[in-house]
Amino acid sequence: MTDRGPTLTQRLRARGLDGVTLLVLPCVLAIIALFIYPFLYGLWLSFQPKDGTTMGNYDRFFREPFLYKTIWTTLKISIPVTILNLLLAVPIAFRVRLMKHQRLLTTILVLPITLGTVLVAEGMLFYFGPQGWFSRTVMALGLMDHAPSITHGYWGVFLSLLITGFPFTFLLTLSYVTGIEPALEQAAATLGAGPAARFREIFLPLLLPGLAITFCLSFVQAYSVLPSAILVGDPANTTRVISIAAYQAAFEDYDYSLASAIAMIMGAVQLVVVAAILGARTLVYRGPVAAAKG
Amino acid sequence: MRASSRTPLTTRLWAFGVWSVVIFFVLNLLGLIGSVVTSSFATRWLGTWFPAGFTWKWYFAAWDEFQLGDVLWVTFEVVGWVVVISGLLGVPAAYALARREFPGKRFVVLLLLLPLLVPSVTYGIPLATVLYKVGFGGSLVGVILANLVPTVPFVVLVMIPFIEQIDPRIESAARVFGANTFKVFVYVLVPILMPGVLAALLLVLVRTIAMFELTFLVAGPGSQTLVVALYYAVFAAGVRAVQSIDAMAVVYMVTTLIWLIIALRFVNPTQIVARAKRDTSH
Amino acid sequence: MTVGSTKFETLRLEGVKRDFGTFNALRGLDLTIARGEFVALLGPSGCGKTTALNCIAGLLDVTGGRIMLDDTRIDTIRTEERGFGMVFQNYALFPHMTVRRNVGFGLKMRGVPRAEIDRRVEQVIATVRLQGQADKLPGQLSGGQQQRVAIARAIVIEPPLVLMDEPLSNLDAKLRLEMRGEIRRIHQSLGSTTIYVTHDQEEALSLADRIVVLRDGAIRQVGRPDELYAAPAHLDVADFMGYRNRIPGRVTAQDGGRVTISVGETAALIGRPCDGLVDGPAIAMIRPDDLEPTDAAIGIPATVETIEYRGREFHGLARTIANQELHFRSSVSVGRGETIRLGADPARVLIYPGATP
Amino acid sequence: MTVGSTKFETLRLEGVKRDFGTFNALRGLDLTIARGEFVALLGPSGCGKTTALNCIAGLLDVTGGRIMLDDTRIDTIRTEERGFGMVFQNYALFPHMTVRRNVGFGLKMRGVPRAEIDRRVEQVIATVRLQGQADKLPGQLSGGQQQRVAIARAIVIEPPLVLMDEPLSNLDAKLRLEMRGEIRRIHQSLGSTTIYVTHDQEEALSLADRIVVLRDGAIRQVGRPDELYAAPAHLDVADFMGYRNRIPGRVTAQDGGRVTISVGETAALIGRPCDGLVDGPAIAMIRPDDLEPTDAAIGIPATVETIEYRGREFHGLARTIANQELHFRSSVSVGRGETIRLGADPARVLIYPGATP
Amino acid sequence: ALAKPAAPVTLNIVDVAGNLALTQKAIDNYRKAKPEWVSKITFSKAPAPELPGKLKAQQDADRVDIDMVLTGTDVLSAGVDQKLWQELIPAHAGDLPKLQDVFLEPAWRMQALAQGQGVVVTYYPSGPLIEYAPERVKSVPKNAAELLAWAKANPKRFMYARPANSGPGRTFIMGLPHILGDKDPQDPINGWAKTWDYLRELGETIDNYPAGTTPTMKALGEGSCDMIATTTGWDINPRVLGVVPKSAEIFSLAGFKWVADAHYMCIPKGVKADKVAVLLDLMNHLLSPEQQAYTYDEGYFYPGPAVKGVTLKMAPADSQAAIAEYGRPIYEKLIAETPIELPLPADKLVQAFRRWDEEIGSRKGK
Ligand SMILES: Nc1ncnc2c1ncn2[C@@H]1O[C@H](COP(=O)(O)OP(=O)(O)OP(=O)(O)O)[C@@H](O)[C@H]1O
Ligand SMILES: Nc1ncnc2c1ncn2[C@@H]1O[C@H](COP(=O)(O)OP(=O)(O)OP(=O)(O)O)[C@@H](O)[C@H]1O
Ligand SMILES: [Mg+2]
Ligand SMILES: [Mg+2]
Repeated sequence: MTDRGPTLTQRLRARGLDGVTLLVLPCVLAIIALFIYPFLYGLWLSFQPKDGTTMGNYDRFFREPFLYKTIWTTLKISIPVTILNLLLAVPIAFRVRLMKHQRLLTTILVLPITLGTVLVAEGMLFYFGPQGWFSRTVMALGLMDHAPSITHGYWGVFLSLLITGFPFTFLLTLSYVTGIEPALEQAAATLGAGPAARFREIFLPLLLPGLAITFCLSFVQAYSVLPSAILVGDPANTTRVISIAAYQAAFEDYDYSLASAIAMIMGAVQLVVVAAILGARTLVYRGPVAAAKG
Repeated sequence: MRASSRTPLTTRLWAFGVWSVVIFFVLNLLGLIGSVVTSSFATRWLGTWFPAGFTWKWYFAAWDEFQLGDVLWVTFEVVGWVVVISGLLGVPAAYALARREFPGKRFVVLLLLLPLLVPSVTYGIPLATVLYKVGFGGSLVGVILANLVPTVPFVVLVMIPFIEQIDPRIESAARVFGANTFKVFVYVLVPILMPGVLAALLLVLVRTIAMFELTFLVAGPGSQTLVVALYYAVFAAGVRAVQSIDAMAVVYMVTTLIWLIIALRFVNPTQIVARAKRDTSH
Repeated sequence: MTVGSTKFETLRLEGVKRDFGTFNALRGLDLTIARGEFVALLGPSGCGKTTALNCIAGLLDVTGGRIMLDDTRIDTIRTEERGFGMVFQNYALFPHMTVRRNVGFGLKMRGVPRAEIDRRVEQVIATVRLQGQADKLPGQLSGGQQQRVAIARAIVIEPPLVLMDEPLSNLDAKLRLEMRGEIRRIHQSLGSTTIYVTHDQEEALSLADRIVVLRDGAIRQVGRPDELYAAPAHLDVADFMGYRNRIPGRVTAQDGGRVTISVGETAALIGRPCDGLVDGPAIAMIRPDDLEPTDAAIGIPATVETIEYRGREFHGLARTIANQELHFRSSVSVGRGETIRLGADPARVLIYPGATP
Repeated sequence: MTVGSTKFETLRLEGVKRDFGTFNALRGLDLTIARGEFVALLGPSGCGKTTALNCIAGLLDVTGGRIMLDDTRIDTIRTEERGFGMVFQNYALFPHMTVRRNVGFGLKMRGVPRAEIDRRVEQVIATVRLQGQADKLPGQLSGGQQQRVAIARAIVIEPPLVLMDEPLSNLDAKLRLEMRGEIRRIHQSLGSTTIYVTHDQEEALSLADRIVVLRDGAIRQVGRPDELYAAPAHLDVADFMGYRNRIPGRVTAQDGGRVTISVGETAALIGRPCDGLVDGPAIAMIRPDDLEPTDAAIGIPATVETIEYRGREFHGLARTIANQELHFRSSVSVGRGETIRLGADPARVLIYPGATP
Repeated sequence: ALAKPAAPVTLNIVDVAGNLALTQKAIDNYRKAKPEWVSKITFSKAPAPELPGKLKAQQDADRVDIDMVLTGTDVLSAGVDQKLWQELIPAHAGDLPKLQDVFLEPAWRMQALAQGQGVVVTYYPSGPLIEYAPERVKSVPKNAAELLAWAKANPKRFMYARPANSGPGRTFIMGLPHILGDKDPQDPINGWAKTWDYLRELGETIDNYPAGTTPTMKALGEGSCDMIATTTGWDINPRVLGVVPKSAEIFSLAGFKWVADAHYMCIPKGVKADKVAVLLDLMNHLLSPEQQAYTYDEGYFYPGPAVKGVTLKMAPADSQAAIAEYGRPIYEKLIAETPIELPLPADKLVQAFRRWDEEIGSRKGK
């Protein structure tokens, strides 16, 4: 007990290693136990194509437009949907935040989350179908003289992702939004910031970390869209997303090796987008959003 | 300028616009759900505003065909465990990641991102093999373990920004007054984080109910969940009445809906900090 | 264009009420403040000072009455259009902005050119003595530093009406004096109107042109500092204004400007009748500074319990036989346990009607 | 079992350092506090008071030195095991708990039975005068009310060591005095040790057994209140302790306990030499209360700029021909613009070595 | 001869082809008849594509809990490819009936596709047929050229589903080479030149290809299209279920040949010998004419039975009634008179699907 310098634990703590840090361990161990081996196996498998070369699958993927085009098709659906979802969720969350009786509306807005892709797809086929209530109403109102063709195409998938993705985005956004101390908004108001400026200068920067995560998770969800692309889309053409390619390789051609390779490419593309967003997230302020005092 | 009314036109227009979008969305949503629900009760519905007649028979048929009683029970069990375990593993890990900068943190984050990024096609089969090897395959435990792979990282990622939002001095206060990490969680963090935890777990719940691939690969005869039955109804070969698919979809929706309503009944998704202060904001 | 950005002549609160559920935080305030005035809101903790400021700033809706700026009703106008400056009791600094950006925020919102913002921000940061800290985030500042940022942020926009909610509470005496001087100086040089909430009577007395004493959401007295100091209109205002010795008695003699009350068996006090005192039970209020050991026979006998050195003099606590605590001042040390007689200059004794039991 | 829950004899800071990046918030504090002592930390805003408390409480790791509780090294022990009580400068109340639950939190963590928690919480809520507010959430309380909850939460657990960070800053004078009394009373009745950060010298002087003056993260002086009040060891401590008049001069005569300095052409001051003053340039420090108009010829001539009524006396500001501001006290009113001579009792004039230019 | 197990076993049967609708009653009968052989049979249903993966996972871990798979040709051949199935013939030929003798002739040909690793349980001649709404189609095309002309005249009114996901869809494209007289109907890459041209031209009138037969049925029912590809079963059963109005009619294109389809019983590798014995016994039971009669069902796999000598009269009463109401007398005649061809073998079929996806589905060159 003669040392006066920091002890080992303190030095570790200064580097961020202490009891609290250990809390990641159970989670990390669980993932390592359940995920790492299967993942590595999949990775290994992707380098074992049927033709025997190592890079065969990847080579083939980037050679055949039928395969590599799916990346673009997928991004073309998933990114706009994700952005639109956020663009809708944020203002609505801001409105709902101010309401006294927000529970009912919240429940209704979150409702689509319970539907599942199948119900949404079925519903869309019915509702937007040529004989559905939507088309009938549109025609009855004389807005259009023939049934709008929404399903079985890009917009079908887009809408279905919007419907299933919105509650997800909204729920997260609402909870992030309400975590921000109202006094900050008030302070901004006394300094002459109108609603738009308050949003831009105060809420947005404070929300960004949360919105970034929300974006990533919604994006990942939209990116791996499979059932709705098949059910309400045009899976042979405009909505032939990359997960369809992977699915076909695995379950129609039973070429698990190619499927793994496609899945790896799919993961890599997502990783690029997610890493970009999360990387940008480290640039913005992250920390308590309560009124700082003391 | 002397403004005389409370809210200027632009603000009112904006609010009107937002509400219009909400109402439009909700109306169409209800129409969409209504279509399916109506159809699931229809005897025949061909090109008219409303079906020719109504019947329960699709539900009874589905109930018998898939032994839905058992399937629902298994689904509830699986979902319950997955939600609890991913909460228990995920929230503390998110806490550590939000509050500490430590060497290797990036690596841990990547490790947690991967299960969300990589489609289950790749790792589903080997994962199932592993689970069968250690004897969990075909059992409830196996299904639960497999479902944890995507949900735990999900909880972690959702929770990180929530935890960052909370003033660490509140935790400091709890520690000063004798709360260890566990008690800080139970008494301070979790209650304050409740909206976040709720949101995350609700989403986990939905994802678990919807997780077909991993569940299917690991499930045995007694551990099938609802989504397997639903996917069978939709994707299986053979003729199937649209109404019976709709009936399954409605059962599926109701199952999830029950959880949603229970969850929202007890916890408000808006943060308590804001609620206490709502009176002072306008 | 904001309403408040043009000069106004008077700000009037007309029966302003604010309820929180069933709790009445403000019970109808009537107050007129002229342009250029420096008004202090004083009152016990929880009396509604912050609520009143919030209503004026538009952060809380009033639930009754109205607020007028000359002939414009402003309680229906949104906060950002009132154009007032405010120092929040809990600072409410923007956690994601540096000190510099926090301070410059109001100017930016007003569309002031970049260069001028920089200049004015630099200047006001110097005023609040934060030169070295300008690039820190609020979370990296000490409590007092944060409070100074809050002050800087409010004054840099040079608003016609400044609302300050205990702006100096976390500063040390020296800095507080300096800041007080700065606030007064800015108030005068801008010709702005200031409403200043403080819990520090000395601050109120030295800064304000007029003091408003609140209690339980209602105005008890409005007056110039010397009026309030020397002649609180009510017993509770006196109590609050530092008349800590509260000695019950009974009126024995009345003589124009003076009244005599008997205290206990042998003692008596002479003082000024207040709040319509005529006869019957009465309460004498005396500041600790004014109660001193005396040789007079009518002095109140009490036993010294504690005696503390306070700089140049001693402050003591004594207990009467009626078990009443008396705080007194003494220029000489008196021994603990000693029994002394305490008395005060009649000009400094205020006598209020006592509660009829 | 927590370390601090048993009584200790001394708390020792040994060279405690704390850096934030390159900024040294504490530069090596050495301090020994005996059980039962009431120690006040005093110092200008941003000098490291909160940082020091946080290190003791374990909320911040020290980056050098160590903290000992008798023979146990505690800076390596986790916060929750130290068992101290703390009032946070920003209160840090639990936003989701009512006042009652906030206050009861520490007891609950200590496994105190329900019934006793209720009893003790009720009692301490009464002590801090919050009876009516017990079921509100912190967000529904006024600033002062929140601060009192923070105090109640810290004292209800009757900790052996209490750390208080400006606990009374948001209370009005009357309540502050009451609370001060309660804090002192609880300190004594529990026999606990208290470290008390305040920016209010009067509070420090009246409450503390010992005062520690910090500046820029280092200890400048430690002493009894009267020592600090009457004999600050350094110029900056004197400055901070309220010696607002700072009059430069040059030593002209030395005589044991007294030194005379010349001020300007005609005036002179006699006072006590401090901080090893021998010869050469010097600075005389005088409190505004001690500088009074005088008839003596050596009085410093100055023109009255402002004169304010402060209760029983007048406080004035005068300017010398060297353009130096002097704050003085006067029992009679003097006219603005009048030129007067100001002087002070030599016992109250402190003379420090002046900066050699 | 099959040995009775030491103790009654439990069986876990997975159906990936919708076959249980036809055979579940018969299997239940077996349990009732032989309680000393089986104590319990659990039925699960699964979408076809994922099943091989599941079996593979179980086999890699050496813990197979699926005892029998009822499958169509797709999973059958995927399993053959990936060596998931146990060999039944010749290994157990002695324990099964003499298949060539009992099976209908086309069923026996279908049996060959199993390469001894599965046994046909139900069979039907399938299609290709075209179904249409007589209210809306006045002049019914008679041959491929007329169909194309009609489709061009009525764009978006003819539909068929993506072949990989649809029985009628795949039957349609497999039937075309016969109808159009292509070089080699068994070689989609080199032998189908006319078929691909035809499909491409037809594709110009088609807006999109749904991923499944059901949406096409629904479209026909709702009136958003007038003509779709179908098979016998898909003609009868949806009308029974009310998805398609009873009034819908069918026609066949001149020169068409049936393309048969069948369901198989397979036993995964890793199932223990005592269970295999019971399973073989069960197969015997299912191939008996009385049990085969159940496969008439509600016309879902019309006719259904794979063995000779099973008439509609033997089927349960409700099954007879449904077929009496919704069946078509013309089928008996068509089946009797039209040649019956085998479907493409699995690897060829995958090639056909791929080519269809790349050239027709994604409308390359359009
Ligand atoms: N996280 C941090 N990062 C950088 N500097 C910091 C941080 N926290 C505190 N400081 C700096 O350390 C110094 C001491 O801060 P501390 O909070 O201890 O002051 P204090 O004595 O409590 O002041 P006050 O009386 O104003 O509360 C201040 O100058 C502050 O700016
Ligand atoms: N949101 C609320 N809900 C219920 N009561 C409230 C709310 N906000 C404030 N109050 C109550 O209103 C009263 C006045 O509060 P206010 O903040 O105006 O006091 P204050 O005069 O500023 O006190 P302090 O000097 O302690 O800051 C207090 O008793 C407080 O408890
Ligand atoms: Mg207040
Ligand atoms: Mg501090």
